Amino acid sequence: MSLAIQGLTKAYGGLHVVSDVRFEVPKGALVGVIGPNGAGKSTLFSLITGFLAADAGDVAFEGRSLGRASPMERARSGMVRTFQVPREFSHLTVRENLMAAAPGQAGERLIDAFFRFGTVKAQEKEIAAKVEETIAFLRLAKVADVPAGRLSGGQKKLVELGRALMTGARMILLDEPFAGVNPVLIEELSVRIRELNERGIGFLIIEHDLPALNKLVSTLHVMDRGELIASGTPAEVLANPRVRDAYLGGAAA
Amino acid sequence: MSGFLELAISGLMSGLVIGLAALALTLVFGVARFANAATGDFMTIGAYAAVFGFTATGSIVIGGLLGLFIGAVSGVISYFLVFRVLEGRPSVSALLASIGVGFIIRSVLGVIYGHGQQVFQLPLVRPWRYFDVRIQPNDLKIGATALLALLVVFLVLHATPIGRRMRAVADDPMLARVSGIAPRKVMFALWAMSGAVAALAGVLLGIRTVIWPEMGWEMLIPVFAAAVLGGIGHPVGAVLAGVILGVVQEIATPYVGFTYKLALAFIILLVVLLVRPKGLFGRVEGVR
Amino acid sequence: MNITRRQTLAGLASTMLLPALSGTAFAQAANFRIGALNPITGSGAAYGSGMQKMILAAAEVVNAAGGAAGKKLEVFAEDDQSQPQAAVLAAKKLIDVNKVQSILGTWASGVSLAVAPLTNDANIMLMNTSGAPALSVPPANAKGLLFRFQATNDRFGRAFAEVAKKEGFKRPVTMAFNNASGIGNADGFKKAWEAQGGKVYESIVYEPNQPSYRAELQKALAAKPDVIVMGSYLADTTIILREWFQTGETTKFIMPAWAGNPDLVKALGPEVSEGIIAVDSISNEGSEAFKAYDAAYQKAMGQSGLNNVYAAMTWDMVIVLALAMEAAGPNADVPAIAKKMFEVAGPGGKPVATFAEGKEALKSGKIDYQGASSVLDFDKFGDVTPDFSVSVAEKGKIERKYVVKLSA
Amino acid sequence: MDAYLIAIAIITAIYVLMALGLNLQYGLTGLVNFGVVGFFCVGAYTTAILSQKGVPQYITFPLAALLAMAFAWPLGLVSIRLREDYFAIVSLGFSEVVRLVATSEGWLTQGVQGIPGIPKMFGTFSGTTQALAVLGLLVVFNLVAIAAMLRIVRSPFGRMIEAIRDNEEAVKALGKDPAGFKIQVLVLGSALTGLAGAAYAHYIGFISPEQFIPLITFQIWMAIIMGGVGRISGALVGAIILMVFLEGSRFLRDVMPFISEVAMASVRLGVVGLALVLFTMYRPQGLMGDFTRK
Repeated sequence: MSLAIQGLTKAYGGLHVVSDVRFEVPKGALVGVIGPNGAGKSTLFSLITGFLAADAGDVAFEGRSLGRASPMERARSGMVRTFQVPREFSHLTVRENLMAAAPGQAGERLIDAFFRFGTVKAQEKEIAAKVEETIAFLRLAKVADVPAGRLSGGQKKLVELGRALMTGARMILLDEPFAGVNPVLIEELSVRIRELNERGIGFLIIEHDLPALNKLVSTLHVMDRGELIASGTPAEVLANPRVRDAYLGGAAA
Repeated sequence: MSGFLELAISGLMSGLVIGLAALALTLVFGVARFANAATGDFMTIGAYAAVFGFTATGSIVIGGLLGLFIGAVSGVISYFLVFRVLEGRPSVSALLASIGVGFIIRSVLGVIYGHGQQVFQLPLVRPWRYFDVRIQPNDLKIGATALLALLVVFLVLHATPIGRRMRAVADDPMLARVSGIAPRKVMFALWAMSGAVAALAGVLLGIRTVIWPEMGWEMLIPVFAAAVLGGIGHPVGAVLAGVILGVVQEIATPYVGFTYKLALAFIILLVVLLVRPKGLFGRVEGVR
Repeated sequence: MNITRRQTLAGLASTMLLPALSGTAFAQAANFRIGALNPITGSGAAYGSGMQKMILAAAEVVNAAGGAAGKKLEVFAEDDQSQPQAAVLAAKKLIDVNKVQSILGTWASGVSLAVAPLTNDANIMLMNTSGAPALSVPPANAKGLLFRFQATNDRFGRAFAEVAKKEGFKRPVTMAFNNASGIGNADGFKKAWEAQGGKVYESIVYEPNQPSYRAELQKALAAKPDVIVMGSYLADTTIILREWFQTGETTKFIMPAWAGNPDLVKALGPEVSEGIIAVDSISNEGSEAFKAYDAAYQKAMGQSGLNNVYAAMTWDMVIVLALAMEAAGPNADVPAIAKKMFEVAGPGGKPVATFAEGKEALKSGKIDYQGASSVLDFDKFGDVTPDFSVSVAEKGKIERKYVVKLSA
Repeated sequence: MDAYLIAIAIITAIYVLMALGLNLQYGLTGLVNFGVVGFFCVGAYTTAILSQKGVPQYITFPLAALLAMAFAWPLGLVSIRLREDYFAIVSLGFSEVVRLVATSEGWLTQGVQGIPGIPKMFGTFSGTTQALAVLGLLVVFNLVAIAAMLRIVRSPFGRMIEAIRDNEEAVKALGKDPAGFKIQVLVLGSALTGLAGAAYAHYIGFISPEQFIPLITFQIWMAIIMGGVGRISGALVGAIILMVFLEGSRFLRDVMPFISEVAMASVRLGVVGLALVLFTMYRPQGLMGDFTRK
């Protein structure tokens, strides 16, 4: 089991934003979470990745309980998230964005940056090679030297994905990767995600755009008002009347 | 013991002034999301306008209302000329611009009035004594005025449509924009209210002390401290924190040394932030 | 957008050129150049303009009388902003660009202490109105080129003690503004009072710009004083006295006159200010020199010369300087002129009150300039020991009661 | 004439040193340090106090930088994780506490009387030679600082602090702790500021607490805002523009004697305020352009 979510709960002033959510993401799986606005999906993400402290419940990643681990510790353990509104390093180029994400860089220590010039240089070369690979894979070569702040929304999402890949993450949590992205790029992005998944990286994806997600994931969880109301294959879930009621509501009627 | 009580009352008075100014600061912060360093200078403008009105009419009430009005107008003007343009920029930009606005205000006041002091020529009265505690009638009036102002502000915030919109914008600017609350109108009301509240703090401070171009600027650090202590963007917190700061400073400084009064405010702030990084009353903000 | 940058660079270039222009335009060898470095802004702003105008006016008087030692005086005015760093740059400009041969009228002690090394290096005089004791001795006064026209803080404190004794006070406490002058006055008082065998029952030091001074006041009053000796300024004194009145106590106050002045009485009203004792180094008011100064001050500032004791000092600075130049002769350098400063103002000569009179009398022997600010007898440190006036506020007016003389 | 220009150049060089420090902190890392003058004060007092005890300057200068770092480190430890505006207030408060301590602890700092007679740099020389030597030393300091900045900017460390400036949360999401980087930056920038304080103390020759007011902090902020945030050339250009603003008005008086001095001071304040407002509104990237590195 890769990721186990065990009864996560979060409330603001009596209002339960996430209540007792529990499900599991098997190793190398592609899992989606859907739900209407305000269902608590993004909060759930923040709870899993440690950006918010849960009131109750826990998360286990690859069998180890994460308890009150910080976002940084969680990311270092191999589980990396992206954001709903892309958080690119806007003044750095795409290449630098990816370089920055590589873990364990000696040159990030001031002393080494000044005095262990050779070591740092060698390591930079190594990272640069990996970055070129990633850029090629994500088809970002044309914009590699453009400051990330000037990219389109879709390209920024690719940069965020690229950064997550550079960390060597085994599990990537994507927060609405298709939101505000044009259909061609959505298709492109889906293909990349599937390819990565085939290489063994697990994905947990929050999405609004149901059709795109349906084609991508093997398992779908549905949230409504902070609660998990259904789980199963996309076909099963969409057939569930409670889901149709809560999520598709007016559209289905 | 009676000395102790008198100090507490005195601290309460200073605290109300600091709290009102912190309220003005925190109102803007809640909605516009930056710390307005010109808050102190709005206080000064209010005090000068009030002294002008008072000298012209002989009525402190008319003078005070004029101060409030001019404070509100200054707030609105600074919003339209400067801060509206800076919306959506990093909060530090607006903070720096507000420091510049403060400089300009002090410059204008300095040119018009010079650097000498002005005072409210109000009659001073000897205190009443209750059980050996001296109560100063002027304090009661100042305290009552401050409380009345707070009441009005909270009524506006909680019982009027525009106040509800302000709070909605403060809670979630994005959501408020989507749900069609006209931010312009809200911002207009907000800056007017913040300017008026700051001006009132200035008038009360002016009555208790003297008026000079730097008076508000010099108060900025305790005011900032109170706003942060209360949980920035939290109106009730700002006022309570101001009062707490005022009282603790007044009571404790005889023991730690008078020259460390300001340092004490800072240390209280630091300790509280260490324990509660969001301030005494602040909510934890998530990552959107 | 490029225009902005170009314009700024152009502005920069012209600013760099300006000093060159003014440097050449004004450097005329026949004149004796004076730098008027005064606190036009900052904490000394209330006095600075008057001080500067009196330097200009006195220079005019000297020039009208044919100049000193065959030279006209030329004045270059600068604002020291009551701040050491601004003062250092201004002094550098005066010395290096305007080539001044003396700097007159620094007010804040910090400013005088920061400027003194520069004037010493340039071998020129620095005449100040500051109180700090450090200005009397090296390193500040390493070359005997410093002249102080104001009483030191210590002398003020001694005057306070004299007054307290004369008024029959028994239990004094002090309250001091937390800067060199405030603490200097309070400490000077304490030293002098204890030397007389008295005891100071409490010494409070407070920070300025507070919304209230009640805690400080309460601690001072807790010692049950019959008098509070203040080392304070106008704004804080106004607030403290209002708060004091509202406590219902009936203590008396002794304070320096820059705090206890008509503005204070006006701000407090007659009831609160009743009985305040204000002590000031005396302007030499009966003197002819004072009359000349007062007329000039009336003309320049539209109010009585009594309002600005420092302006009388700067007036004297110019006159004494001009007389010393005259006495030293046309070819004397600045240190030689400085030596003559002691002579033309010191005792033992023919008393004179104006430059013209002194110039005339110098032809036939020694003179003793009796200044507008004091009789101006410099001690070996270049300090003066003026007399002190004691004024008391009564029925909304503050008026002089008597004069205290200190032994030098 | 020359000596005056050298004097201005020396003060400018001192400001450039502080602006470089702040540029590292705010321009490159996004750390809103409103306590610059506090570290400046620590540096100045360290060297002044030690010099009085006869410690030679080649020891007191490094110690001034070290002590400034030693103050920055605990401040960073306790407050670096606060939100940026909270940190701004805390650092502002810190600088005021430093000033109050310098005012109140007379046994150490001679309190309000200040410390006079701080020995000059290169005291064996005199006149223009001495001034040029001081300027030369400061230029060397600045060059070394700039070289260090360039090295930092081009290193992975520099990449990471700029990433932190652009988006701190995203850095956390990548498993890297922004706090560690920010503390290092705060400490390093403070070393430059402390050094500037030492140079200031020896140059002015007299320090007192009233010289270390928050206005100095805001002046440095103005310098980097006007020059260009995040640019090393911006710190230099900004400090020069600031000096032109502050000193230029003196010469304005020589050519326009009809403006009264009192009005001039207020006008000067107003012009600086206006410049600050207009720059943040219409040219937030400063004169030298936006965050463009290298």
